[in-house]
Amino acid sequence: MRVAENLNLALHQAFESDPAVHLLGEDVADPYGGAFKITKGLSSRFPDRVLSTPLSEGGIAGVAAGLALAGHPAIVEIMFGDFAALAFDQIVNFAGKSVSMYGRRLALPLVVRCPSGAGRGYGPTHSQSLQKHFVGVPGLSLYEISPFHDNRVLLPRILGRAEPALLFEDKVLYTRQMFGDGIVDGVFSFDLMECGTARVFLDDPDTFDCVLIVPGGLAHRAVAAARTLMLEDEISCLVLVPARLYPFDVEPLLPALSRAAAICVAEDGTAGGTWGGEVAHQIHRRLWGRLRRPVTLVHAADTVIPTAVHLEEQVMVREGTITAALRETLSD
Amino acid sequence: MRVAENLNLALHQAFESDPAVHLLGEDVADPYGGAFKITKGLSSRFPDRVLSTPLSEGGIAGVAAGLALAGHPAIVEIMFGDFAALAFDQIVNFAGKSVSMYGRRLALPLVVRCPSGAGRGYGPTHSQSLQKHFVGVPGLSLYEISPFHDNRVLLPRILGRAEPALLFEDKVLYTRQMFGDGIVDGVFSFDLMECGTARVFLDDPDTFDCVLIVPGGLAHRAVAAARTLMLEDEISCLVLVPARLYPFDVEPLLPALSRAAAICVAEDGTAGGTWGGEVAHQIHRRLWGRLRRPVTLVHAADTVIPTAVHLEEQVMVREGTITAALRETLSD
Amino acid sequence: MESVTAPTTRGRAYELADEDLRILLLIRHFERTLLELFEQGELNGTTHTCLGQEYVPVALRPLLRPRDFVFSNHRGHGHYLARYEDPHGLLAEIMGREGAVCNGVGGSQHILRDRYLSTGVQGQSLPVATGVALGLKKTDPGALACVYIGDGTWGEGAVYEALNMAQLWNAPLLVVVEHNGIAQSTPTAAQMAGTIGGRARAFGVRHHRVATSDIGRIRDELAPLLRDVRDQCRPLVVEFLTNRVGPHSKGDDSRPPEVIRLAREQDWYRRYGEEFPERMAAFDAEARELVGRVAREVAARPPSVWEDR
Amino acid sequence: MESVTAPTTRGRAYELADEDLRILLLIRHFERTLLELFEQGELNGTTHTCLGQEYVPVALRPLLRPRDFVFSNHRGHGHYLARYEDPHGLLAEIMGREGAVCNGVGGSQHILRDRYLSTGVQGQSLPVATGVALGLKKTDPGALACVYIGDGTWGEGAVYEALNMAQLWNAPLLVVVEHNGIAQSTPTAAQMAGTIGGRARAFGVRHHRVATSDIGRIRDELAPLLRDVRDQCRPLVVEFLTNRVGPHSKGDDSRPPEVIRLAREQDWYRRYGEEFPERMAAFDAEARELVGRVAREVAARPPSVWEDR
Ligand SMILES: Cc1ncc(C[n+]2csc(CCOP(=O)(O)OP(=O)(O)O)c2C)c(N)n1
Ligand SMILES: Cc1ncc(C[n+]2csc(CCOP(=O)(O)OP(=O)(O)O)c2C)c(N)n1
Ligand SMILES: [Mg+2]
Ligand SMILES: [Mg+2]
Repeated sequence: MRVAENLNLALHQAFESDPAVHLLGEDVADPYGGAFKITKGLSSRFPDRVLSTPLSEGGIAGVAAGLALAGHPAIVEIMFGDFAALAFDQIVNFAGKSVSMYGRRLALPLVVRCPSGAGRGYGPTHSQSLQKHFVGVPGLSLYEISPFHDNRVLLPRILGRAEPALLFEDKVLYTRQMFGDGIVDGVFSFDLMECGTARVFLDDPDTFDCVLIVPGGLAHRAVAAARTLMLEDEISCLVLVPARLYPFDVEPLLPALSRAAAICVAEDGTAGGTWGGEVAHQIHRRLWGRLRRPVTLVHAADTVIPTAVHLEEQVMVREGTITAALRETLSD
Repeated sequence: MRVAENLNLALHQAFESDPAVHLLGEDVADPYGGAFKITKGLSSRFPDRVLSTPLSEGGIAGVAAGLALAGHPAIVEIMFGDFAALAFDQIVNFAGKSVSMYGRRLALPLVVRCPSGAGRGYGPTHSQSLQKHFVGVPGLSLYEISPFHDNRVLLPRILGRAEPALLFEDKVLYTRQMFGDGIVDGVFSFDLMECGTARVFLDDPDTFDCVLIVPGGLAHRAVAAARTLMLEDEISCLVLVPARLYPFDVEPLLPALSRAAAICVAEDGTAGGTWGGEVAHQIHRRLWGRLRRPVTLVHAADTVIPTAVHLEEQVMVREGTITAALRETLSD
Repeated sequence: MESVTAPTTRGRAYELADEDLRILLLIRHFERTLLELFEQGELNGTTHTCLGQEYVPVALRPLLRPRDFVFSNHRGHGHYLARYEDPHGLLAEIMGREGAVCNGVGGSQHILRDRYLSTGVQGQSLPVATGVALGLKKTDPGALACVYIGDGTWGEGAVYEALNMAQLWNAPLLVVVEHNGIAQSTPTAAQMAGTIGGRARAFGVRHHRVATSDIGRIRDELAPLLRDVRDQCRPLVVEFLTNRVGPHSKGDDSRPPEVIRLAREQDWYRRYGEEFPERMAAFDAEARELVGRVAREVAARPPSVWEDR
Repeated sequence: MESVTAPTTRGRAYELADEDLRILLLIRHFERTLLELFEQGELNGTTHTCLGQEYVPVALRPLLRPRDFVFSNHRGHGHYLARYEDPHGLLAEIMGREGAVCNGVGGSQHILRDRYLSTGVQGQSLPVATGVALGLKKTDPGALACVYIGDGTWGEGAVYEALNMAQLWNAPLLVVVEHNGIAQSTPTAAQMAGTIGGRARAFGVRHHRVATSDIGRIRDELAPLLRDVRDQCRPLVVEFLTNRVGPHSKGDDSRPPEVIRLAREQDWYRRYGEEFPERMAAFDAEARELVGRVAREVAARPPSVWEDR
């Protein structure tokens, strides 16, 4: 099953299981079904609960927060995650704050879905990964879809927390297959740790040289890098893919991390105040004295994401960026 | 001279020295002169170049970017820095991008001033320090005023770079005195390093146990902590206060940092994807193997900033938060 | 789609009910007390009093129902007191004392109680209220979401995004505009091109302007309009032409004396004092006494405790 | 503050100049070629063609001056070609080849050349254009800032924040609305309450609706209005009732066949083909040939180089 389809099913199930759930977004109604077709069929089945909106990202986020406040869990699709910038105030300064700023916890089941990432030639304002800008807001959780995490499990869990959340969705990932039955390919297997993080390994999840931590959008690139490193360098990697990016709990990963010869966190988007930096900091503090080297961060080049394919490739994090970074790290 | 006055003079001088400079913001015109009186006198002297605006933070940032694009360096006052959230799209996705997304560098002299920080009882939506949310945008620089950096030097330097920038201004700092002649108090002296970072030291900038790195808004609290640590624990601290937060160049600080028994970065705002995390990461990578312990980060408590003074104090970074953190670090 | 009240009272005269006068004066003295407490250094942070505008929420009191949501803004003490008559809880909130509505966390600008919510970011609440209205329409038919905003808040783009959606989707949304001719230090003419009525109409939203402060008349005018909000889910903007008698927050009134004088002249407090001096004096003394007692009681309380973070 | 063209041509008939026909057809074939290249897998990413709307920037061509700023949006190829007649530079930009206006970095939606700038975030350019207009007013009196937006873009709050400031501060701002009745998949009625005219007027901004695609007539109508934008610094919204003949981007046209048929019927291309078939055929062949040559030339170029990051 393609990831897009899995996500679509997850939305259908959320609507089936809770008659209060709503979804809002631009062009989400049938027959269009959203720019990436993730909401296909929803408006036909649940016409009263799917609102195809005007171009008003800030307003939509606010309306969704209002629905949530009135007891209707609300899911927003921001057509391109880049435009979440227009909803920054509503997400960070209303939804994120309201769960605690009134002196007691308030339920606010709100999920803002952000199709993100480059690699499709959409250019500088339609290809960003804005995760880092939303990291570190108390009361606001960040998730990212992955080919390992069934969204039919993830989405109800997010909604169940009844707190505002952003769900980042890599646009290229939409077109890929979900992995199932613990199988990634002939070489790699995966399982889900109890904490929810997926781990991809060769034969044994406890035998590896390096650890690669990536959000779901980078999963394929990370696995490809692991494969290359294994074949060409005989370096074995454990790839860790958490579903929840923030708050991030490094604790359950420490046993594995403390055994790694090198740890690398790769993420889309530019360096500076990133999610990966946050992960690295937690690792440095918790494993100080037990790490052979500092955590390596891999990012996109320090500039905008250009439109032309050949330029986009120069800027984006690719499989090769990750392998090169790990090789360099190990050669230190 | 109070910091507010220094900033006001800096604005006056910017207007005097360049007849194209404009300033926009809510209630910035005389006789009101802005919510914090920072723009006093400007509109009387330069009525054509000071625009007292409607409540339209996003729009104002856009108009300012337009002025800058048309060759008029523009300064925006966001009444409370928290509301920069409303201008996030214009700042990050227009101004920040436009300097490079057209395939060549574009001049865009834009400074968005953000009165920030807690400690004045303004409550959860009027007390934040949003620096971290703007960190890591290529083409967008972040500065913060301090009692050591004469804004009459800093502001022209920022404008001279002709690139979009945010200038964070601690609201409590407004009411404090600028330090001059290298004197902080009877005990501490300061100087400005060539890279522009201010360093506060006891007798000799090269003799210290620990290093404290803070943005300008925390300068007084950091110096107070240094004083306490000296008096009560006989720990001497070097306090480093950079004027430019991002991009941050750790290079010139490495000689000092490599000699420190402990390094602490303190900042207002909650943990997670912060500026301090970015600084820590750079230090960890550059001084790996030479640090005795990981960099300690100090933040506000992981929640909103409450209104009542006694609660605000529980949450904010205070002198005591910093001393406690350094003591704990050294006891590890 | 547009209607206006006559600014002067014509036709049948409305009696001001004791109950209304009592609450008007409760708010008045509450606000005055706040300014005094600030002057005495007893209060921290900032606060925005609704001096001169008290009659707006008092007029709306019987028109709103417990199941309605009310969204308030920075100038919200009157909105709260008219709904809950709870000066203790509000003052405790502002002073950070035990019994505070929000445990002292929200303070003057961020209050949540049942279906009442205020925020300090102008304009933010309009889309939220629209969402709530859409929710109410499904689960509480007949209930509405009422959101108070000032004239200056019409500068924010969020207002228009919300009006558009409210009208497109027939949200039972009532926008109450307290048009006091100023935003902080900026006269409306310097921050608003066009008119509030024109802006509502441009989105197909019904608009009614209230140019009187006569509470009975206001209620008569608004009752049928609010019925349509509830029954037809037809959004409505009610624009009160009103006056800010006090400073924006604490002593920051940069208006020319002439403008301040005019505002004071129109103050209901002054007018009622002239119209029925004895009744006013009696109620006034009672409210003053009540608020004074509240202030003493609350000041004597221990600091608020914030547990459920 | 409001004016409208008659939708049908009455009074004196306007001749379509060769020059105009030539550029109309240049744009038409440019856009068609893009869709073909996409189908052949020669292009990456996305693109939004202006099929059916080409006459809007062509009509404005002689009314705009080199010192004017033009802000374009996602559907901007016509805007660019009408200004610069540079199919090579634009196609190279879209294909990422040498000679690209922005070195292939911006692509279809992000173009900067002299005083022409486009962005892919709807609404963002209106406040920016307002700022530019204010700047021009000082340093280039008589010049204006022209910003193209679609009907759907009126959902964005930024539009209203900008209109308000433009009118308050007398910015020489010209907003050209290409009202094609749809935003991506959403018909205007489903995303806009009220009207564009009403919204402009609500901010005191002059509004003119163009209901014809007759280029000469459009120019006659707009010339005096644009003069006022320049000379009196009076903002103006010109709303073109127009038709999107093609898909939103690449083949994503979910409109009912009936609606698409109607749009095609009104297409100037079809009409001119009927009105003056021979002249059309000659110019059409020429434009087709030209764009074909451009496409071959550009496709043969090496990839663009991005140096000045
Ligand atoms: C988004 C935002 N911008 C600015 C402010 C600061 N501010 C608080 S009240 C106010 C003026 C509001 O004017 P108006 O809406 O007319 O209400 P009034 O104060 O007159 O009741 C301003 C600028 C704010 N709270 N939120
Ligand atoms: C802020 C923002 N939201 C959404 C989009 C995605 N998008 C691109 S074009 C478009 C429809 C625009 O409609 P309209 O303004 O009518 O222009 P048209 O496409 O009809 O020319 C949308 C939703 C965008 N580019 N920017
Ligand atoms: Mg007002
Ligand atoms: Mg359209």
